[in-house]
Amino acid sequence: MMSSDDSKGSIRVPDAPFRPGEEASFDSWPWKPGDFAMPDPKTCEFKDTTELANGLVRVLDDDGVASGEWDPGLSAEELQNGLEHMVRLRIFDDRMMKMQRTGLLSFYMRSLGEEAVAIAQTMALQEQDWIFPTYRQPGAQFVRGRDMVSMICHCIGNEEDNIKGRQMPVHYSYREGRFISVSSPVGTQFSQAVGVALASSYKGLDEVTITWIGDGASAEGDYHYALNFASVFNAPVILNVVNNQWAISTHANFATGIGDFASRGLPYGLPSIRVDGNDFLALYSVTKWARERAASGAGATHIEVLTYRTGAHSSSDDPSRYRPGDEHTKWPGGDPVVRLKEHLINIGEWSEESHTELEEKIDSEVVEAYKEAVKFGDLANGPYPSADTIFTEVYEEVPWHLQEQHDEMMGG
Amino acid sequence: MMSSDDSKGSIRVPDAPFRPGEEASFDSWPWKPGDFAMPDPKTCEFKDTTELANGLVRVLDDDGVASGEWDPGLSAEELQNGLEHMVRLRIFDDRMMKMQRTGLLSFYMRSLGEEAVAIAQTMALQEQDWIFPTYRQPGAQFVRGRDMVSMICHCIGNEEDNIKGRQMPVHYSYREGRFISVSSPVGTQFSQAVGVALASSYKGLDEVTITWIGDGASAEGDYHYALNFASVFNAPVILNVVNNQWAISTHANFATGIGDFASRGLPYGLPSIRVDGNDFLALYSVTKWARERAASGAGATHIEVLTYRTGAHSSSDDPSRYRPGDEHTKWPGGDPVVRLKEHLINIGEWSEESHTELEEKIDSEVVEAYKEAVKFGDLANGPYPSADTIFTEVYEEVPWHLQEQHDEMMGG
Amino acid sequence: MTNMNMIQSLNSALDIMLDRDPDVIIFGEDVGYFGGVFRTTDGLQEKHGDHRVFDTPLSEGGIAATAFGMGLNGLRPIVEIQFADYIFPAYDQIVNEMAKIRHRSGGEFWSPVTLRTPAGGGIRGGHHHSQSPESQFTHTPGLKVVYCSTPYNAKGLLISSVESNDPVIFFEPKRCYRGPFYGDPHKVPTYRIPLGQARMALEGSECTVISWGAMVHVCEQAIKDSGFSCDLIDLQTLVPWDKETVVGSIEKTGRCVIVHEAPKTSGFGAEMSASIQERCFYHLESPIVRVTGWDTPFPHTTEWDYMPGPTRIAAAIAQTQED
Amino acid sequence: MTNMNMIQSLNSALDIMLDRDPDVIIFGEDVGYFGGVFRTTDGLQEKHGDHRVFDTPLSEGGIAATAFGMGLNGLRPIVEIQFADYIFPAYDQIVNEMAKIRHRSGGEFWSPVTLRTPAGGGIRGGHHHSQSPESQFTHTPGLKVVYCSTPYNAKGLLISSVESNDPVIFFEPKRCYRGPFYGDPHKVPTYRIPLGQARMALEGSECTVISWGAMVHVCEQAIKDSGFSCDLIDLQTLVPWDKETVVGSIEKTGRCVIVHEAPKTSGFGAEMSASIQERCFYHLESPIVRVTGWDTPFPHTTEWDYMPGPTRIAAAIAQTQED
Ligand SMILES: Cc1ncc(C[n+]2csc(CCOP(=O)(O)OP(=O)(O)O)c2C)c(N)n1
Ligand SMILES: Cc1ncc(C[n+]2csc(CCOP(=O)(O)OP(=O)(O)O)c2C)c(N)n1
Ligand SMILES: [Mg+2]
Ligand SMILES: [Mg+2]
Repeated sequence: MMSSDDSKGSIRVPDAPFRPGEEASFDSWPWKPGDFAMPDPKTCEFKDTTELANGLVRVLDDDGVASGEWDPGLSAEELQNGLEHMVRLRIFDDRMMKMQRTGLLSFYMRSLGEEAVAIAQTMALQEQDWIFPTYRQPGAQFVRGRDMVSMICHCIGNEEDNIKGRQMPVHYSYREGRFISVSSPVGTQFSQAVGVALASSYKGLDEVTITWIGDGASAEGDYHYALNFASVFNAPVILNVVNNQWAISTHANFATGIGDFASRGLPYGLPSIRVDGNDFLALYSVTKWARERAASGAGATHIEVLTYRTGAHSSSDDPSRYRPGDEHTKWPGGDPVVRLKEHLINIGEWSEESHTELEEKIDSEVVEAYKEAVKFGDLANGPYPSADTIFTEVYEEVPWHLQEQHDEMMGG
Repeated sequence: MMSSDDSKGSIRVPDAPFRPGEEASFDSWPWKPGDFAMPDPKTCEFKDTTELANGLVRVLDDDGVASGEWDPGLSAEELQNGLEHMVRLRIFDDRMMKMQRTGLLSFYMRSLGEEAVAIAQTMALQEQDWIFPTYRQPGAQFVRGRDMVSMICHCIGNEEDNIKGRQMPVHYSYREGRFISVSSPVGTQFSQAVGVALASSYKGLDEVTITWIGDGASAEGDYHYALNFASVFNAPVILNVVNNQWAISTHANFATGIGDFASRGLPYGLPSIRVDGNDFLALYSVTKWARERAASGAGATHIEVLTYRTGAHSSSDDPSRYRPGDEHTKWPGGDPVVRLKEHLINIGEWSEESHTELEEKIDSEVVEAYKEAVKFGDLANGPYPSADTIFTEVYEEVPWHLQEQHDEMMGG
Repeated sequence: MTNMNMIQSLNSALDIMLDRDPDVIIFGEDVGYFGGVFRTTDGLQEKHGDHRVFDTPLSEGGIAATAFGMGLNGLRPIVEIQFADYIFPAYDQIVNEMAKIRHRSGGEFWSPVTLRTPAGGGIRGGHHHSQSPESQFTHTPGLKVVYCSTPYNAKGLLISSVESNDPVIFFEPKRCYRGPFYGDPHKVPTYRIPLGQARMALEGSECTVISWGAMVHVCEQAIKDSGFSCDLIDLQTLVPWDKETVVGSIEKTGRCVIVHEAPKTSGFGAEMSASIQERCFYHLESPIVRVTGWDTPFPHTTEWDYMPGPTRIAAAIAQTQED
Repeated sequence: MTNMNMIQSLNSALDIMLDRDPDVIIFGEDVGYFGGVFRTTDGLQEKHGDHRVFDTPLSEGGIAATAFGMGLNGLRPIVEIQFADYIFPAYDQIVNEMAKIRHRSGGEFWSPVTLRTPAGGGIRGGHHHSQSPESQFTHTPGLKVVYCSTPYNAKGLLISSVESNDPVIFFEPKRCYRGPFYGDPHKVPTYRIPLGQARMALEGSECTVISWGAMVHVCEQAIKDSGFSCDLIDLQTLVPWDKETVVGSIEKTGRCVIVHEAPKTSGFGAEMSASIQERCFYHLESPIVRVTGWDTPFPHTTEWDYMPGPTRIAAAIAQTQED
């Protein structure tokens, strides 16, 4: 970018590290598994986490070997379970994207490259815990057992959509799984989640709330409200900033002056940790630690989940216009699915064959679900929720003016 | 406060350190003048200020002796000038409070105990610098040479009020002195000031912007916006959090989980300093440092000004309902006027007699100004700005619907 | 039988709700230890404990968001926004979140927050302690908007608002906080004024005057001054408003004056006027007149020139009779 | 003569203003390197430099506040709010600050910010990518509110908005961004459409149809379908609106339909209806009818049932003729 010469001065405007046509290359991380000790979650104070905030918690090294105090010691079955959910999410996302491209969905957002986030973190929780996601954590629903057909029906917005075609695809709501309705305005859930958590405290229940916000959205006021209220009122909440480097076309350099989010929690008095977001084991472990902390009454934890948005922002986006097409291949964190898979192979609990089998199994699962779902209508052809669903659930009961408008619509 | 027993759980709610009926006592500060070195403002990075943020910059010790690298080395005349402005502000405030009590003003807010803030900080700036105050920095206007009669006319809201009786008292606007209109919604100026500063950068002018926010108001989104935009775009702005312990009846314990504001600037990448806000010399010095930094193109500085709100929040407030009446006498920072006065006496440049003389001089100055001002109307008796001023300056030109309403009012 | 002023009647409603429902929780700026800058929550922390009635950080957005989340998880939060002028940092949380959660989640989630806020002029508050922003909430489906006017309806409406499972914005005319006194809202028994129901404050035959909040009292004076026989409808709930009462009255009188403090353009008077015109066109014998604050910011020393007074309102009533 | 779509004409207006006035500066989410999620600022950073056209943190409040401050200090910022649904975190900065600064400072300070924002439905955006919140800004004195509808008026109105020394909220109907195409807004010469002036899109004698934004095109279709001869007024500026054109038309036709996408209650149609009724009561031969979005959040799959279509509008026109 050149400066226009009609002005003597200038504003210092950041830029992304690499733009189309440039060669992406990232420094490899200075942190290794085992670099950091695990403090006691129940007594740990924010000052005890300065190194964790400035560092990076990893468990899996580049060769898929797990080590260090943060290794959660999961059984092979649990790890396979996690891998299966991640693979499921990826295949599901691919199918939904295809449906979007063929006009069966209006819009879609994938979790590509970030599958571990929702899945490892949700697995580290208890089932009574509340999940307050963004559009980038739909994977939590698999962990909580949501039926895939129901998810697809939502994305289509067809007759069986549990939210009756009211929000765009990926704006799931799944009360049974304590997965709270996704809202488009970014950031709002972060501060709301503190309220959810405080209600649990108030009622004296062993419930923790987890929430996420993007690197971009952390610039909203809600981020500040969340950290401050969580700190002042000691809320049992896990506050994650998912730093996937990008907010649509805007690089995280526009969201932080120092390339770092984790340490922002410290001056609020919140223990703060940065974790490798593509390392299933590290994510699981840090989340479990934060849950233990919250459940013990010690309060909130602030976590930066360091990852990379491999895919486009959404089906409306074309990242090749603003970043090198292969930038994600240079990401030091690699791919979360590949890393967990390699780890399992390393420990003799998985193989390329079992992986292929798994993919095939899930592929048919997804195809079956999708075929089942479109029976209830697709976006191109309907049937949609009936038009009179517009008027219900605006209020608990339909007030007279909505009844009038309803009648006008049905009559006219 | 007891807990109600109809609930097993509870929310941890902070409290003020002392409440009416309790004995206030503060730990004395562990920091002394000379404790901290002064980094080079032009090259200093946020990390270099960690100690400054966690510590406290002082120049005057408890006996009024100045020392250390932060001693700004002001001439006796400059110090006397500062003292005079502070005394002026205090006497002015007292008179305005009396006017409020007798119904000549609708409302008033004093700077009692915080006089050094606006005065030392404004004196440390250049005259081309922009001042974006809250209602707690009217003193800056004295430094910038505003006529006292004009200030009182504003507070009355009489015919000569330069803002035409539109805002409450103390909501000064003084363009000539680059003192930007005070607004009631707290916090808004903080983020706006970053824009003012960036416009100076854009135009390549040697102008710095200074702004303040209260401990209470720092919980608004604007605080987060200000720090983030200032950091990302490297704005020449001085961002002060005036921690005077109270936000009306709400103690700063509700504004921060750790009793500290200064360090919040660090993870935004902003050099951050805590300064004794009742120490004229320290305030002057820190501000001058921040100005030099901003003017050199190195960007913003974040400052916590540690002080105590000695008076009521406003003329509508009664602090004896929520804090011990003598709490301010226990404040480790003492009184800013007394401290500067004692320092000047210590160095042989002032005496009790000269102080009494000064007070008398200013007292008549204020009385004269107030008598002059009420000639243009007082709130109880008018005359007020004429009613048709309601319709002007809503837009640059009066649009037809306002003209119609104006005519209706005048005709009716 | 002691008279209560509005502050006391609101306090009583809050106290009753804290007593009756353990899920009720109250918070906001200065509402805890101090009992609120207008003293509305006086004594409630002491009585009910500081985990049920407490101060918060100075952040309307944070307060609204926290209340929203608590409401999702089974509580029934009542929050105070210290002045209605300061509700705007919470506007996104209110209009995009609270208002839409039930609909957007297909009914899976809802949050029954009550936001109380002192509104309106008459205390020399200037630009930012005088606004009456009710109409800025009436355009958002999913919110209920209530505006009390007397100690009596303040209590009954507040209890109904808290019991509502929809989010309610509850405006309190601060100018009426300590008088004039009407009715006898005793601590017991609890009473409710249903949301959506207007109050016929005066009955007459020549004109219908519709208002809410502090202006109801000004209208009462104006009607007396005007010498005409008027229905005075205190709307009480703006969304949903009371169609039967309004339409019935207009069909009787054929003439209408709408009065509010907020600026004219897009004030809720516009909606009332438009709706009445749509429903009662053939009953109207003269134009509906709006008497409102001017389309300017709210001034400080000249506020009595800004707000509708009895003279302007009486003139408007007379004007409806001329034609 | 090449046709421009609305995106291109807006881009051209921005380019012209950057060329003509060194104080013009453009920023917002994704508007810099990428050129905006709707491509409205495409190429402008490359041409004018990244200190004049740049990306920001994802913070509408911060964007508005920064623009406000720059405006105080002599710049003329044009900012983009990515979707009108996301303007609410900036609502306080807009309604309490930008709108009031000139008045509150006795004319000592002002800030000529233009906030551009894509609004309205028709792209399957559901609750939060479809709202048309214009009326929520029309109640605030000090703001001008503009809503363009065609490539031609988009350009001329945007240039006038940027040149205005008052803050302007500039709504762009995203559904019209890439068509239909009207007029030929060439890069040169610069032209202005004065704020406050409506456009008579069709002329007729039997009914006045008033609309703005995308609905203008739907009204055009509806008028054709209805078979009645109608004035179609594209309001263009909502505050201040064009009294002469509106009143003149109603005096001619005696009948009126107002159409907007936003919910009915307290939509700007209410203000238009109330104002027309006040000014033209004795000319009105039938009730003014509003055809609007329903009083519900904006739905996703059923959005065509939500938004006024030609059928509903044509029926309303016919209804005004019945009585
Ligand atoms: C309040 C608000 N402003 C703008 C948008 C438009 N928008 C949707 S997603 C997005 C980027 C979010 O980036 P980030 O927070 O980093 O999350 P990510 O998409 O990377 O997961 C933007 C600007 C929005 N949805 N809400
Ligand atoms: C947005 C907003 N919310 C609430 C208020 C009411 N109010 C005025 S001053 C104040 C306390 C401010 O405390 P602080 O920021 O610490 O400043 P101080 O008065 O101590 O200087 C409050 C709550 C306001 N003016 N603006
Ligand atoms: Mg991101
Ligand atoms: Mg304070």
